[in-house]
Amino acid sequence: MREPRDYDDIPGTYVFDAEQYRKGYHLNMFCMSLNKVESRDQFRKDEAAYLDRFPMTAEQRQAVLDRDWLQMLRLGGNIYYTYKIAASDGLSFQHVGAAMSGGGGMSLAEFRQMMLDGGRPIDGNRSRGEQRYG
Amino acid sequence: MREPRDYDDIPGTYVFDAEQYRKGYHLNMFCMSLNKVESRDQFRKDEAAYLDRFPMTAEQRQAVLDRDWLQMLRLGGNIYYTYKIAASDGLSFQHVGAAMSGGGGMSLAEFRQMMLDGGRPIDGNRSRGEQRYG
Amino acid sequence: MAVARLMVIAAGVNKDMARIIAGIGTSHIPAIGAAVDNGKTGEAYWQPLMNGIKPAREWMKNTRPDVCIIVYNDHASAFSLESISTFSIGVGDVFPPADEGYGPRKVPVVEGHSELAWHIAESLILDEFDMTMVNDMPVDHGLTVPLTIMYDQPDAWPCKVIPLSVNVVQYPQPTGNRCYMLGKAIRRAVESFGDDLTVAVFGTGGMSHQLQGERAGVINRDYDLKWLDKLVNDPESITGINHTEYMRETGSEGIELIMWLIMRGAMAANINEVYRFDHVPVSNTHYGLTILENRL
Amino acid sequence: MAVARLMVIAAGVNKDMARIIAGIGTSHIPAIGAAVDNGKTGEAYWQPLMNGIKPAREWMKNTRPDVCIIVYNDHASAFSLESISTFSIGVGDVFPPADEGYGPRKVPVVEGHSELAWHIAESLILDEFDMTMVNDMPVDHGLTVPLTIMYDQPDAWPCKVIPLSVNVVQYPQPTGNRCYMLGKAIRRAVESFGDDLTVAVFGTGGMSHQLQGERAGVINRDYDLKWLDKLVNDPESITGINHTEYMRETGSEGIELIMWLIMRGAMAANINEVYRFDHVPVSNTHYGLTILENRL
Ligand SMILES: [Fe+3]
Ligand SMILES: [Fe+3]
Repeated sequence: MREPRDYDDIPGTYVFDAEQYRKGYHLNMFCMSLNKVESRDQFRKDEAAYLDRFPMTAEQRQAVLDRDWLQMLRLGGNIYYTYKIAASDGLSFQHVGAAMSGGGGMSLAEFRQMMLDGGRPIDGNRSRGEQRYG
Repeated sequence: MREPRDYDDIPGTYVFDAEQYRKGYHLNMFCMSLNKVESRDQFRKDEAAYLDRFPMTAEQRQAVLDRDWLQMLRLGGNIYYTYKIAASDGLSFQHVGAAMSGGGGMSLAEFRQMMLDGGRPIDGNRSRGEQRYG
Repeated sequence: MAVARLMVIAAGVNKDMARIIAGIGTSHIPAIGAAVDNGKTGEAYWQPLMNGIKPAREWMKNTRPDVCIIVYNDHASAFSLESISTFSIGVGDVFPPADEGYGPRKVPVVEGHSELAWHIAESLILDEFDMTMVNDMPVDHGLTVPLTIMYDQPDAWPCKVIPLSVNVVQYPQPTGNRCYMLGKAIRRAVESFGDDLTVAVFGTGGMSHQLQGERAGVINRDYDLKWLDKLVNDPESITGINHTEYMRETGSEGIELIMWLIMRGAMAANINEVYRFDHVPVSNTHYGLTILENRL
Repeated sequence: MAVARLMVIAAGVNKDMARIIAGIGTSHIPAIGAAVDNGKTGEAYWQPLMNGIKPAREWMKNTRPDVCIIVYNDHASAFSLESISTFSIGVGDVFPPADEGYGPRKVPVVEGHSELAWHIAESLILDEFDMTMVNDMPVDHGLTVPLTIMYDQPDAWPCKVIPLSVNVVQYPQPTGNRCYMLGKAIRRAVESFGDDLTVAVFGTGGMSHQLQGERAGVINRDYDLKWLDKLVNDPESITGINHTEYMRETGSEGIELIMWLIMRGAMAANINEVYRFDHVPVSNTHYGLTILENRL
């Protein structure tokens, strides 16, 4: 259905386009609800019950319960939305970035050190044809 | 403060511009609340108490209680918003149009007949320099 | 088969792509919806209008577009002064009828075409139109009355609908030229969608009317009809009409006519006006209706 | 007196009108706000950044614009997928700090300049930009962190603020060219406002960063610095960079840099870059800061 896009070639990157928007709508709107402190409290108290309020797919629901950040992106999550779950857990963007790194994840310390060393290098990470996540 | 506009010359017309927007914000947002059936019920039950929820000016509040449609426009009301009060009263746009006509108002029957006769003539009503409301 | 395909392409239409086949201009007066919903169309008052729209309904039965892009304005129903967007496109799957202060109309729910709507939104933004994409919104008489006019009272609307809402309530409205250019960009967007769909574009609102103030009820039928002639035959001659002229000549709410320019912009340069009807009064307005077909 | 006035006009500035005196480009990383709010700026990690922004704070104390137009993006705080506007301008009197999922920042409420904001909105729409006007909205780190960077921790922000929110989260974002053109239109709008006000324009976000996916943490400092040189000296050479290039070279969130093009468009062709600072890392990003002054 979807036409190929030139950004499909960027490795390890989930461009939040119309397809992702449509796929992830309810997942992201659940995340949005966590902007309210009462909602965060209710979510923390009983995650499963809270998630029942949102018409997500079973896969999306499981990814939230598992805090599987990459899986959430695959299922239409947007990082600014899904990060609200992490924030509610007391995690920083560096925790989440570390967990997603390279697919298998890195430790927080490794990720921090990579950033201190200048960040993940762009060379080797521009396109799927290159070596990935380098 | 406000620069003169070329539309200021159109007679009997309240252009809903930025100045009107700012003046009428809370009046119009009260009207907007009447889109909900529960709000309409509460407004009908005790108009004064319901109006207390909105930070309107005393003049705006009185204009609502008086159903003074022209005064509401002068105080920043927009007709699509203020009409919701009329709709809640069971009145049509023709009732409201008749009440505002020429400043002093006409009867509903007169207004209807004017419309059946082709509407208020444009000739004489283009600018304040011409004879007004003709 | 290959030859037939080639001929179609030569005529400027690619049958594998979506294409705009018609444009409809119509007022969207709420009283029409109320008359139909409450079974009052038999009354003498409504006879001229009902007779006038009958041929349009016939035409619609024969034409049956798959998708209608309905250019309309929200009247303090889905949107309020909290946030006013110049151009909004409905990208959701479903749009319920709005409660406008007297309960929602008892008409079918409006079904969207999310995929085409997103395709259009993307194309418009890359074409440098600054769109707002809206997923969840109720739709008011501005959108549902034109459906009633063209389809009467079906159990379900026979087309998918893409709502395109224009700010015409808050000054300043977009310019006529901007509206016309948006129409042209919509045409480019539709024609680059790779599904075999027929699309009609509605421009709604107008014609002359003023609901507010001491001048309420003003009607300028002569101006409207001259404007409509130009819309059909020489649209670029009217894209420069400014806000004050619309408000002065056609009443403060007559400026809704700029939405017909979006419809016209989405059509070809040369079109056939296959039907026209107008009538004074419908409620406080001059009712107008035109049907345009792209000339092949 | 009359002679002095004439000289000012000859230099292209009318002292009775509002005028843009400076442009500021800065990242708006939420971790900076958290470090300042929680008293952690003494930590070694924050020293390079705190030292780097000190001269900018000095410059701000000397410059004291009356109004700051802050071009930023909302990160699922005030706006959600329900409605995504390409360009929104805050026309209200007051904008509270947003709860982004961990409680609102304890910073002063942001005071708007409703009259100037409306003047700009009107001018932009008549200039054929399709704006959304927003009265009530909270503002998130995208807007409040740049204020913290430039003003530290005052009891009240020393300027009025006009929030200008750009969609950079949902593809497709506006094009770089459209952003640059919006900046130019903002300049025309400000310079036609008949009050003696000095205005600074902030372009915020960037520089290279990617928060998501297997490639999270990617940084391309070389690209950023070359891009910044061009932004200062030859902005039209970079207005054509497309979305894919930004995402590929600067990370999926690096595309926020298009907001700096709005700031640059609002400045004169010839400007002085009076300060620049950059540092890797701040959180997961390349922090960048530039201060531009219109050359008289
Ligand atoms: Fe209308
Ligand atoms: Fe950001």
